[in-house]
Amino acid sequence: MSVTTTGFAALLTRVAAIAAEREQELNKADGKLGDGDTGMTLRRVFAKAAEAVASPPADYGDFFKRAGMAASGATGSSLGSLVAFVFLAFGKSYAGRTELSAGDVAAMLGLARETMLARGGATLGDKTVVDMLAAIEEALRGAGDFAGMPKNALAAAEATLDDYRARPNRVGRARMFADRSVGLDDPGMLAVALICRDLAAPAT
Amino acid sequence: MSVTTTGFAALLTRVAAIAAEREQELNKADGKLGDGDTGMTLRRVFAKAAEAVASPPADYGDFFKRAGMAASGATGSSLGSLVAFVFLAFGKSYAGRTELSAGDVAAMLGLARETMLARGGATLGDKTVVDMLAAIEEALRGAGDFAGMPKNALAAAEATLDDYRARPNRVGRARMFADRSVGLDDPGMLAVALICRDLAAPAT
Amino acid sequence: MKKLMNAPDAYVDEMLEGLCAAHPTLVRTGERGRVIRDARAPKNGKVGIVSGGGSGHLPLFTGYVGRGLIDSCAIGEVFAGPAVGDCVEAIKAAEGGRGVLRLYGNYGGDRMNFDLAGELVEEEGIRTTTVLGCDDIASAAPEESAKRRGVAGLILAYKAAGAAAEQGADLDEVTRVAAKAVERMRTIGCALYPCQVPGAAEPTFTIGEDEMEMGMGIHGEPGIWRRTLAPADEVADEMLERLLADLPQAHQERVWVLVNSLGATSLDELFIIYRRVKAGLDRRGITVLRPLVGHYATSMEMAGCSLSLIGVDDELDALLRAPADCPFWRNQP
Amino acid sequence: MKKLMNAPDAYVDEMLEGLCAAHPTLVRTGERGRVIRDARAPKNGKVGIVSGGGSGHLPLFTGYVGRGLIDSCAIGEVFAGPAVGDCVEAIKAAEGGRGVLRLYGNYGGDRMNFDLAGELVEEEGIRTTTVLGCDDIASAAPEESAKRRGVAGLILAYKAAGAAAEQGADLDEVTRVAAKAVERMRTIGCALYPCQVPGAAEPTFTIGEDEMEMGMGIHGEPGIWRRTLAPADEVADEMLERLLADLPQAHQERVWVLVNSLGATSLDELFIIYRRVKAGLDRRGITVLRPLVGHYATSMEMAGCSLSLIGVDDELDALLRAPADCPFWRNQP
Ligand SMILES: Nc1ncnc2c1ncn2[C@@H]1O[C@H](COP(=O)(O)OP(=O)(O)O)[C@@H](O)[C@H]1O
Ligand SMILES: Nc1ncnc2c1ncn2[C@@H]1O[C@H](COP(=O)(O)OP(=O)(O)O)[C@@H](O)[C@H]1O
Ligand SMILES: [Mg+2]
Ligand SMILES: [Mg+2]
Ligand SMILES: [Mg+2]
Ligand SMILES: [Mg+2]
Repeated sequence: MSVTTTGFAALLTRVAAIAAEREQELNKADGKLGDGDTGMTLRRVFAKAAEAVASPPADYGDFFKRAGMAASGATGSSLGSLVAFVFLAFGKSYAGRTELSAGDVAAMLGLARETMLARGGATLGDKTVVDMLAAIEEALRGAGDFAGMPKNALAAAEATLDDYRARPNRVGRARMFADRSVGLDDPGMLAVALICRDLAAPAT
Repeated sequence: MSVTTTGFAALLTRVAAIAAEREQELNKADGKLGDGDTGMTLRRVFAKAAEAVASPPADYGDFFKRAGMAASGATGSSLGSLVAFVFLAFGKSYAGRTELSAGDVAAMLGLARETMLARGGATLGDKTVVDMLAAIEEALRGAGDFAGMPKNALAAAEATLDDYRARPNRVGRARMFADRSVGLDDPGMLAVALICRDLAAPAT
Repeated sequence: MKKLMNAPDAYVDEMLEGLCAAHPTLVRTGERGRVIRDARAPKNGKVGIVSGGGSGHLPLFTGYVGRGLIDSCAIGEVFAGPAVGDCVEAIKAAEGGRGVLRLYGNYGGDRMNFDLAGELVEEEGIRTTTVLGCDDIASAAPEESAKRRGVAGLILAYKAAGAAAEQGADLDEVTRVAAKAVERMRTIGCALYPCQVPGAAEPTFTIGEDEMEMGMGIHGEPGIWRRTLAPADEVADEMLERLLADLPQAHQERVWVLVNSLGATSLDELFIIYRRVKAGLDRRGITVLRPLVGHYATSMEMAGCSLSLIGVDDELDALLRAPADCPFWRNQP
Repeated sequence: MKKLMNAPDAYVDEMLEGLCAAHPTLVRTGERGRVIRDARAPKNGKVGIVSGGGSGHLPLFTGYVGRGLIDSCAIGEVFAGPAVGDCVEAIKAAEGGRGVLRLYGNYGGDRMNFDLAGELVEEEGIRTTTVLGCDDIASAAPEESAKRRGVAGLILAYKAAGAAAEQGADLDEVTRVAAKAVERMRTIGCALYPCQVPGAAEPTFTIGEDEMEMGMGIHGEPGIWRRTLAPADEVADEMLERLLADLPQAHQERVWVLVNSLGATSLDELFIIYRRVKAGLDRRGITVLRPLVGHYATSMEMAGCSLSLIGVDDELDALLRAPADCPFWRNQP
């Protein structure tokens, strides 16, 4: 079981729609800690990325490079930039491939984690989107097919949100008043959890 | 029957108190037509003038010059400047005099009228403070003592206000929307009328 | 309206104190400290130029005291004219033996005080002339253009007359240049939010949360219309059309343009407006010789902007480009 | 909040279009038109200086592109960093064969994009270094000063580094100068009214009708306290005390001072503040070499001001005084 770039483009379109629907909710979560633009950022980034691969090239190298360049032009915000960097990293790693299988997913999440840590300068445990991706990577490691993924990812995401809620943020704007961040979800983590929830929803 | 500068200083103090009491009312009247500062202007001008002659020099020349210089330093607004110019003109005309009699009052109002027309460039009938002074000058001409003056001045002032209310303003800011000024009292005219009213009140 | 200030009565004096502390070429003088003169004024053998008016319009008037511009200013309270005595001292501060041009905006209080001051100094042998800024086209009909109020365009008259004086022109010549600049200048303003005079209980005017006013004056004088806020391009188009309808065709060949913030309006917005104005002038074949975009004549924290055009010939263009140096405008030599 | 604008999505591009139309020394380039370079850049044999960041802070960043300052800028949406591709193009626009200093404010998005851009151009043989503006003392404790955000003080680093580059210094030297300027610079802001990002439904933050916030950042980042509006003198005193408590004693002998409007705050108010700051510095025996008072780094129509101090030695003072010429700052030769 595997997906071509056409399948992945459809997934991106789906995620772009979810980001647009969740925009206000994410802006609100960011507004409590930061500058209130996480929702807007993600809507723009995924819309641009999905648009750029609307007629997808078959090669995943080209595919992700195009998505990454488009995402990068859409925003210079922290999370938006990190997403763009991940696409660009995928573009390098998956050049020459035309299919991705379920077995690739954990490795992709691992590459996303590494890229974000390298570029963003955070460390695991800082309560950022990276901790969320790491938890999902863990949950999906060794999975043989796509079928159970959304549900498993969602379970891991919700556990991680719960886990981190009581902890303070240690990067970005939220760092400046880490105390006030205790009890609140990090907007980047929340964004991934909401995407998992909406991807999992129809499957329930 | 005549007044020395001590008596005139007391009158100025009285007018300053009236101007302070009527400040908001006059600002409001000016706010409908102009920049809403007629009350503030008159409060400052008369306060400064009264203060300057608190220990009055006996000579009316010095007396009015001092009042005029103080008034002129207090404001550069139209009405404030006109009042200051009138004091300065009095200072020139009454130098050498130590007493003023009831018979001088109409002549003083005439000099005020001329000074204001010369300095302000308005003409009679433009619906300004000058029309009000001219009407009171008329009413007080030939008066032999001070006694009836406040009452007679007030009667003339109220008739003049009524007379002009339906006419358009033809100078200053109000000129720019003369139509809207129909039905409203000119703030400068109103100021003089209110001063007459409050000066006449205890006498009733 | 919140402001960073202390006692309202100290507002103007504290502002002038800070202004002169920050700009050592400005000297504060006069009996009440309400006269600002250039440190190098009066300049012997140069025609002096004096201006002034109410406070609350920085950089106008004091910010343009400098070489190649005006020599001195008499300053009143916020939005109120200067006192006669201060006008007298300002004129004297500008007199370098060749007479003084009184160049200021056409407002009743200002005029009365400067006129009387002119008569007083004349008795002391100082020759003076007067040119009044009257560029606000919304403040009177074209037939009554001499009754119009003076707004942002005044600074271009400072610049032209200041350059002529610096080059050695005599009083009549400097006066002619100032009058020529005023004659070819037109301004219109529009406002989005009011300002508040220090100590006043209320803003100078009120305007609905979705409204704007076209043609409003710099003290909140009522304009031409008040309507729902329009897109910047529509606002720019209407302002430009109204100016061009008023400026004689003969002066529409080459222009200097001034897009001025009334205070709170950002440079972002001014550039968005200028972009459209420039396109409108280009389309009509009118050459923009030089645009000025920024804060030149404000009404404290009022939001909105004004657009000024001056139709120039070679003489005016050269004078406007001539070297000048004051705290808020500097042309390079 | 009302603004003179058209479609929110066109805000930045229309602003840049107007900016470059008004200032012919600025050239708009880059795939998306989000790079502004000096018309004379790159200058052969000169170290280049590139900056950039989100829009909404005019005159920062683009207004300081010019001779003796920065060579180019990459510009993002309002309050959002520039894209990698634009950073790459801006670096290339500044490269004159001797390498490029990346000099910009310490914000996550800006840093990630400029870092990646630096790696990409390195592959093409362009050597780059980085110095981050981190002058906002309210944004992190002194022990974590490298984590502080960059605000208005950045322009003084532009000026010093720009002068060094203009004088022929090599990349390491220009980098050293910029780092030295940043190290000796401290800023604190306070806000009275918020601003609104074009297209946003709400202002960036809300603040009570009688409140102010001390230490607030230029995007509305929370500060040190929020209380009832205080008199200007109290505000000035507290800002100055906080800066002096943070700036090493060794750098408190001679300073340049920058009193900056966040946008809507008038020059009147800035001068009232400066007056008090100057008195406070005089009292402490600290020499003010030169004050800058005006609109230097804004947040659109936000009301409030920031105060910056930079403790200088002879080298920095000379570099800050060196000739420079850009749309919003000009030192005379
Ligand atoms: N340096 C970083 N490393 C990892 N994740 C980060 C970093 N900075 C921000 N994030 C993530 O991005 C989210 C904020 O995104 P967004 O609001 O789009 O960015 P910005 O802070 O630039 O406004 C945070 O909640 C966090 O999860
Ligand atoms: N040129 C003038 N000649 C005569 N009276 C005038 C003139 N200009 C103004 N006034 C009088 O002054 C009044 C306005 O005074 P005030 O509000 O103090 O002045 P300003 O218009 O400068 O704000 C008007 O109502 C009018 O009666
Ligand atoms: Mg954010
Ligand atoms: Mg952001
Ligand atoms: Mg008035
Ligand atoms: Mg007035």
